[in-house]
Amino acid sequence: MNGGLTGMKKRKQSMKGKFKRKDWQFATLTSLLIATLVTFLCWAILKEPPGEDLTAEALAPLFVQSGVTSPVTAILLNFRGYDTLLEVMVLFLAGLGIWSQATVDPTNPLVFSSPATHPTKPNFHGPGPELILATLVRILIPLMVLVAGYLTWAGGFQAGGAFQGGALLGGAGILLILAEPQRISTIPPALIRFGIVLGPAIFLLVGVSCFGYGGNFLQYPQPGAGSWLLLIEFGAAISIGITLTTLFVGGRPDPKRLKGTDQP
Amino acid sequence: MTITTGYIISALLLFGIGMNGLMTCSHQLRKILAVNLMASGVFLILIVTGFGTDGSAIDHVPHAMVLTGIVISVSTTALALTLACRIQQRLNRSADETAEGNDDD
Amino acid sequence: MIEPASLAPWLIIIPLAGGLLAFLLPSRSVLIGLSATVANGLLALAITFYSINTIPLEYALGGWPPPAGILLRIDGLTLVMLTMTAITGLAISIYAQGYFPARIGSGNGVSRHGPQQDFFWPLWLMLLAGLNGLFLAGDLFNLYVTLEVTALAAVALTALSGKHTSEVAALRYLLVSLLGSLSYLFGTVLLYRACHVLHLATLGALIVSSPVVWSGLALITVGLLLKTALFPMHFWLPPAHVNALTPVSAILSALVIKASFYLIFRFWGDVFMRILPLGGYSLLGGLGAAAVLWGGIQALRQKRLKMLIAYSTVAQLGYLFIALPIIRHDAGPSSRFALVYLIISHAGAKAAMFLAAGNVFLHFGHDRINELAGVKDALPMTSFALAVAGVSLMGLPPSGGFIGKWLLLTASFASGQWWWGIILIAGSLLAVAYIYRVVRHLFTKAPGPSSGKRQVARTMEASSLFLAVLSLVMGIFAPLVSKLIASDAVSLASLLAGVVP
Amino acid sequence: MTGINFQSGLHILLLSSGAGLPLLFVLFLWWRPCRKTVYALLPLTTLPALLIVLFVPSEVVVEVPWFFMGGRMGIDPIGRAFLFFTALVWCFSTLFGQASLSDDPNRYRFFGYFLVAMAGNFGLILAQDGLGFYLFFAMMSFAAYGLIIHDDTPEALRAGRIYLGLVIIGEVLLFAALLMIAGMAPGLLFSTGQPGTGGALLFVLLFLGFGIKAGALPVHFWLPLAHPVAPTAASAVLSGAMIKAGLLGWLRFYPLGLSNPGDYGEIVIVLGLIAAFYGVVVGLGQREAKTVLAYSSISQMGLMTILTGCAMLTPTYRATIFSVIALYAIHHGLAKSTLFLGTGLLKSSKNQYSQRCWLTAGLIFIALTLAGFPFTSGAMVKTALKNVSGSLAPPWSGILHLLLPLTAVATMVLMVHFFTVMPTGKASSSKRKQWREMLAWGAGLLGVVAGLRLWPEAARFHYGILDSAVLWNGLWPILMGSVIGWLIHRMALRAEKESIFELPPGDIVGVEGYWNQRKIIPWFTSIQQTPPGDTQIFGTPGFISFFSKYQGELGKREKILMRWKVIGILYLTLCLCLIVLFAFY
Amino acid sequence: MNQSGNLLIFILLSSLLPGLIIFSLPEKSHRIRTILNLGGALTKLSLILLMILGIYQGFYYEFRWTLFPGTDLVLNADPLSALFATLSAVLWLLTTIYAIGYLEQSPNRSRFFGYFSLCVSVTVGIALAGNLLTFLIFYEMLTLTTYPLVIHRGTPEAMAAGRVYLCYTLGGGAAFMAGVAWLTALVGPLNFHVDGLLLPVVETHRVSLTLIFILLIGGVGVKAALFPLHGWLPRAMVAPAPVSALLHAVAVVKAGVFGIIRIVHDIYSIDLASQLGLLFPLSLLTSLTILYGSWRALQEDDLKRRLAYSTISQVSYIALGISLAHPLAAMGGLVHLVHQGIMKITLFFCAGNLAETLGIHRISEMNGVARRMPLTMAAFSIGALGMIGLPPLAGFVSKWYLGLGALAADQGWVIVILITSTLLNALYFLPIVHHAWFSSQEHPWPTRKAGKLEAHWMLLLPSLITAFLVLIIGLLANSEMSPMAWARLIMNKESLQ
Repeated sequence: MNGGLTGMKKRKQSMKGKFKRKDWQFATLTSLLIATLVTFLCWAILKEPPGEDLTAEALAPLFVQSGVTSPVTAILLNFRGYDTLLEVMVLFLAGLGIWSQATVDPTNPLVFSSPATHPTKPNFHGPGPELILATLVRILIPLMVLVAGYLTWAGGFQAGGAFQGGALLGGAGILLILAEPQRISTIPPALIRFGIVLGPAIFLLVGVSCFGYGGNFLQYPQPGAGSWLLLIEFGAAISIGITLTTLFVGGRPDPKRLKGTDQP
Repeated sequence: MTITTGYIISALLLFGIGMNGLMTCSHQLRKILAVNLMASGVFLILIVTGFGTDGSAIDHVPHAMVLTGIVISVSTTALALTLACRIQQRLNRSADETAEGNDDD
Repeated sequence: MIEPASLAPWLIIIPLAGGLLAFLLPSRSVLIGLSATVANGLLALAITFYSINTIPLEYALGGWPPPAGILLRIDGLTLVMLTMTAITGLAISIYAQGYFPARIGSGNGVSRHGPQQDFFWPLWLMLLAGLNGLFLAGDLFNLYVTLEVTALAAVALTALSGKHTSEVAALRYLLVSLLGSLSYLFGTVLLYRACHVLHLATLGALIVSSPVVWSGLALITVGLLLKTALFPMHFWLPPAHVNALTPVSAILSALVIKASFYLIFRFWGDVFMRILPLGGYSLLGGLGAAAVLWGGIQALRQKRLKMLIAYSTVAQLGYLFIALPIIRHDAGPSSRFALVYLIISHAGAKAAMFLAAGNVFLHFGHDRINELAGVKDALPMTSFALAVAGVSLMGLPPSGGFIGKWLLLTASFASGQWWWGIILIAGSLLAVAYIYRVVRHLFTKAPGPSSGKRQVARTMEASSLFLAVLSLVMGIFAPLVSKLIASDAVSLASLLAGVVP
Repeated sequence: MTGINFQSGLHILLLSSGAGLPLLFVLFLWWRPCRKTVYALLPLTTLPALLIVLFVPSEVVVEVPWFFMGGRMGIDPIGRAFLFFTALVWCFSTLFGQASLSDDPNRYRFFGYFLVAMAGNFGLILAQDGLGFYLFFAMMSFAAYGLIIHDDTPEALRAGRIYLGLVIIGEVLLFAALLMIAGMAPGLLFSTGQPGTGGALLFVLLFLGFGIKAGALPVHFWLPLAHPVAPTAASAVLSGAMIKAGLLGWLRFYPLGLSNPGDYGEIVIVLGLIAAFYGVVVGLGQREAKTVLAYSSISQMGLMTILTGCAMLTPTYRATIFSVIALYAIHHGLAKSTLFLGTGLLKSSKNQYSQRCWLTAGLIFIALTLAGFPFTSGAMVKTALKNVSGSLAPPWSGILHLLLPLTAVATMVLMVHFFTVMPTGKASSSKRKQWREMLAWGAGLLGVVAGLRLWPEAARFHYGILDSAVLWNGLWPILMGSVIGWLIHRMALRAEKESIFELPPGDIVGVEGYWNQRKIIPWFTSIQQTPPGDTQIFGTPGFISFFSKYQGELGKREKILMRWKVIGILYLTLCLCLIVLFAFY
Repeated sequence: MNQSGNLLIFILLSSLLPGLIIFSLPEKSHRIRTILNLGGALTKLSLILLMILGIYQGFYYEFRWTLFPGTDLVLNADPLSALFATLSAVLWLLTTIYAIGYLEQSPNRSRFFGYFSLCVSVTVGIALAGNLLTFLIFYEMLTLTTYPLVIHRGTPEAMAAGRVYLCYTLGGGAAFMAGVAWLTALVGPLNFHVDGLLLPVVETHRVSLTLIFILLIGGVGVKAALFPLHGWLPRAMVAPAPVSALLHAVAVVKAGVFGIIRIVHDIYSIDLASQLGLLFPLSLLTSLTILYGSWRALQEDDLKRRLAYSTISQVSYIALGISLAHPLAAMGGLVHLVHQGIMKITLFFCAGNLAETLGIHRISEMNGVARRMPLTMAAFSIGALGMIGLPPLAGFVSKWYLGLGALAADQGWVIVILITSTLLNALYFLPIVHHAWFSSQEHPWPTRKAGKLEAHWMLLLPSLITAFLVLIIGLLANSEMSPMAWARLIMNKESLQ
């Protein structure tokens, strides 16, 4: 990514001269306006007397029915579950948007390493610094997966949850991509698609099944709400992990690459 | 009261700087980063809103909103960066072609 | 008897599920996409039919009472917008179903256009879900999330065409909508700090005018204005709408733009009407008037048909903003009904025009206005659709546009603000001028033999014609729509009881 | 109409066929196959009119509500008299025309117009209400145009154009007059007793409107132009019957319209007198026989104008004066038409010497009757005229008493001049045609001789008793006139000219040339290519040129708006404005 | 009380449906198209006659469609609308026959006849409109349906004429819309049959009522070709003959004047209009138009343009009659609506015949043409003489009543206007008739096919029928069923209400 961006910097200098004079005026005017806006906001917010908190009072008695002890997760998944559903959909949408943009071949060295740092060695697997990376992968990845699992589970009673676990899994994914592009690129795209869709699909299915239990959409049956939430949490964590990795890769797997035609 | 005012002022400053960056920088990447700055400013204020007068967290709804906001801003930034990269790659490829053609650029 | 409110969540579930499935099984994405859109259409009609005389309704998501949980709200305006989105979306999907094979069949192979089709449907369904969610949402933060879903889907769709220009436009569009939605979020935060409640109805009742509320509402409004591309901030709309694929540009200009305007109308015309300043309404009206004139003049300058239609969108939006001050001052429901009518007929007409322009581009390879002479012989149905849509945009009877303009005109005169009336008329004359530039070629004889390259499928022409005729004969459905809006006015009257005229 | 017995049914049929039959014949003329038969039966068209005169009593009125604003047909004393000589004149002219034009290529066209004019003439006499009268009057005038330009010669076209111009002006003036009268007497019925309230304007309109047709002074110049160019039958009818329609118009409308016609009577008499002498003076300056006759008609009409003037002056004697006018009209109509037919005959009788002398004898006799030779209808009319002038108020009776004999002298002088310029036969025509023309002319002559005798009214003017005073009164004007005439002829011979001074026919119309040079008329009817889209107030080229001028400007403005920096500033200013508005709300 | 409002809808549909079907017909299906056209025309005529009988017996037809509580579309039949509807229906039947004959081989006829029938249904819509909003809707739709007919030929001049036509009519339409909107804002829905609508507002809004009147008359005046707004009519003569015959002599122009009648009589009511001092300027304007139209007609050598200018002046007679604020003059104006329509359509038919068979467009080429085409020229002469206002013909009747009304309203100067315009009419019509009948032929014309009629029978028959109508209406002016009696009925109904 930074390889591409350097090219952009080069073109930038050449244009610099032309806009010097006018830019200065716009810049000062904008900053002046922003300054006034910010000061007014400061004044307004600080002057504001603390109003009595309606939503908090309304929510307080209901926490016990939420099936989860940690208030944030309760709000996140139960009281405002619809928001979270849409939020997961947004993430899915980002993945969808990036996949619709372009195809990327993870094994192509140009993509992940700028020519400046590795001009000579096209292949990634030689001895030297790569050795450190390989060992890191062997040790860290399992650990990261374990911690992610714990974090997702811990969401029920303390800070944590699907997104934090998912983020960790994403990190593990990125590490894998950097270290072992060949191994990653052998994963069939259908599996990746399933992975991405899994989380939102589970969330949606759970929501719809609530109708079965006679409640509104996303109204989990009262006694077992906690277990439903857990199910959603784990599903979401997995798909968030996979989606974040694809976001990092920046495109859908290249169909030519998979058909075994080995050109870079 | 003082802790929250400090957070609020810094959050507003963050928001202002982010907006200024978005509007004045002409480079795509700087704009995307500026947007992130603005978003973090807003999230900071959101968190502070949940705090009571004595600094203890009473209302957790803003926290949930922050989480949602963060995920959304991650996805939008990802999409923005991809778009920026594709534009740049296309510019570089066309720049290289023109470079071979005439080397004034 | 089905309880209408329980149908509401399905309006969101079906498109979401469709989007996921279409992504999962790319080969059958067209089938899934079409069936989801049809289902959504039927559902929207069903809801409108069942709940016609029991609105406004509320549906608690997750069963939690308002201040705690999120609410879906259904009132006259929502039903109208839902039906509009459903019908227009259905027509555009039918068009898209014929559009992609035509592009693929055009020789430069499956490689470039194949994936476009696979990804169009999931993105479109997600957009549809976002739109439905937005119209139904009764919660301030939920609106932010749905707004975000719609914006993201729209940007991804715009960038779908893969051309360099469309990507640049998409990035600019994304950055603009980010600025807009962040300001909106900031506004929401400020309002939450003031009233600590997110549910719109209670917020509207509780809100008291204070500096924080001022700045909150100001930020929300400015954010939404940027996303609706009102006059000074319309720079991102033409490139985005023109460079996108034809069905996408139709979706963008007919539906996505309306979503953010719907929010402005919801806030300025309904929820916060009580405390919003009169000066604000005339400011918006003034900007709207400037948009009508500037959009019209720019449309006259354009060389390409799609650019002309894009600028005509900028102009037509101006009308919607002119309606706000009139609604504020006019007591009766007629100006409200007029605004809704303008929205619906513009959606139909604009979508039809973009689809027709797409047909022309597909068939001739270019859409330069001065060389459109051969259109009538090559594509008779498309030329008729262009003419009929043009009539509806001009606001000539019997189109819905006329009824909207007529009621707005009478309301503006009745409420003593005759200057809006004059702008309306000047605008429609400008519309006549730039539509005439296009329609005129339909009647001139084609100079040489029409060298159309690609054959345009009949369904594509039929769908654009259907939309155009729909917007033309909108007049006949007026009583149905008026019933919906009238009931809105009643529920509003109570809210406005304390309004200082 | 129920319960009418057979007789009144017959009357209604006759009344409606008076004007109807000629129109019917026109339709048949138009229809190609039966043209020949219709041509042969032409004289029959005048039969119903004659029958009406003889049989239909005057109180029968045909009310036809659906016909054109409610038509009313009927015959009243004046109408009967006018119809009597008009029918006779049309009958003789038809006979003559049928013969003279038998080999003319577009004779059907001529007789088409001829019959329409006839129908118009009969119709206007029979009409009992203003609108009916106006309808047939217009029909007759426009049809006469077709007769005048029958020969398609340049002079005919010029005369036709002038005639048409005047006719239209007349129509328009009458239209205005009728409107004013209709305002007062809604039904415009002639029979209503109460007088109208019209003032000077109405009098001028009526006088000029009908004066054009009657050849009154200022607007007479179409007559001398039209008569020479028109075929003989047409000019006979024109001067014999059609001119009288103007007179009838005056008689019908003056009592109806004017509040007190009296104060306009003098003007009419003076104009009549001037016309009488003017006609003769200018007539002497003409070289063509028919033009001379035309001028004699103008002077005779002048006399009749005097009579109308007298009628206006003395409303009490109106009935008697009307009958005198009727007599004069009959006498002049028959005489003048026969004169015209005779001149026509002379023209075409090249070498039949015997026929020529018969003709000249007949013409001389008619000239004498015109001048008022004793024992002829002329004398009778002269005595009637004298009685009328006697009954006038003091100043006028004296003047008229003096001037009337002079008019007789003048007429005689003009007649003498007429004989000097009598045409010598130019063309010879077939024997059979010649014979039929002679027959028609003979009938005319008979009419002149016996016409007035038959007329019951005339008995009142003790026709031609043998006491010496009356004889002398009748003779001396004729003798004196012939002597003066002969003297003038000799002076003209010495100056080797046909007449002592040269005047172009249609004296004051020569002024038309003046108009042409001045380019008044050409400018007015000039046909020049109008500029495309005369008033370009809304023409879009204006709008587009204005628009393209600012094209570049608008483009630049739009580009500026495209830049982020500008948008940023606008965005912030808008936000701040809203906040400020909030603050001040 | 909606006794049988759907009769009115059937009248509208009887030409709307065939029009829409014809649009979809392929070009060569000549027979179906003719059947549809003529069938539509005949059904419409019979339905309208049925309506007239109904009106005669005091039947009350009304069709109401509420768009929005407070604004609804109303169609109902009163004598005035019956008059205009009959005129359009009769003349549409004749013009359809004429058009079928005229456009024998020309391209895209389906489009032509489609728009043609749409246009007539819109005209009848204008006639039957029950309130000012319905009138406005149909008035604007009239522009839509007539524009394609004006530019039917697609030549550059046609396009230019079409552009000018659009500018004028849409500008007018916008002004009219503004006026109607403003009035509705002041007073509420403007029903034609409710009297004294504006009374409550007269004292307070005197100035705005005057402004509204100017807007309304300006808007409607464009189509009625009043003086400053007449520019489009002569230029629209590039359209084919049937279009200029029906549209620019009857449908479009009469719609404008009909609008003026509705505004002055039913919305403002005569006494209110005169009280506001609006009628006198209107009569001045119309007189100015009468003289200007005739004067410009004098200078035109192109036959159709001369007829166009004469239409401009003749139409203003009707407006003049209305503006004289006297029942008699109004009766004269109303009846002139019918008479002028019939006379002018005869003239346009004959002009079309000449152009079609002999290719004559300019008057200077018309010398001796009567010998070659006697029937056409006979019809033309009857029409021309009628226009001048010779007694037996229809033109005289309306001029007569106009004069009477002017006198009764003691506006003497109007008679001077009538006289000068009659003179001008004579000046520009009689030379044509004279040259046609009496001067010899100068230009070579295509030889006449032996035994055949002088022109296609479909071109000849309509012109002869309308000429005969001119004669009959003139002669039988006083009978019950004549337009004159109908105008009297309208005036009595007016004064009665």
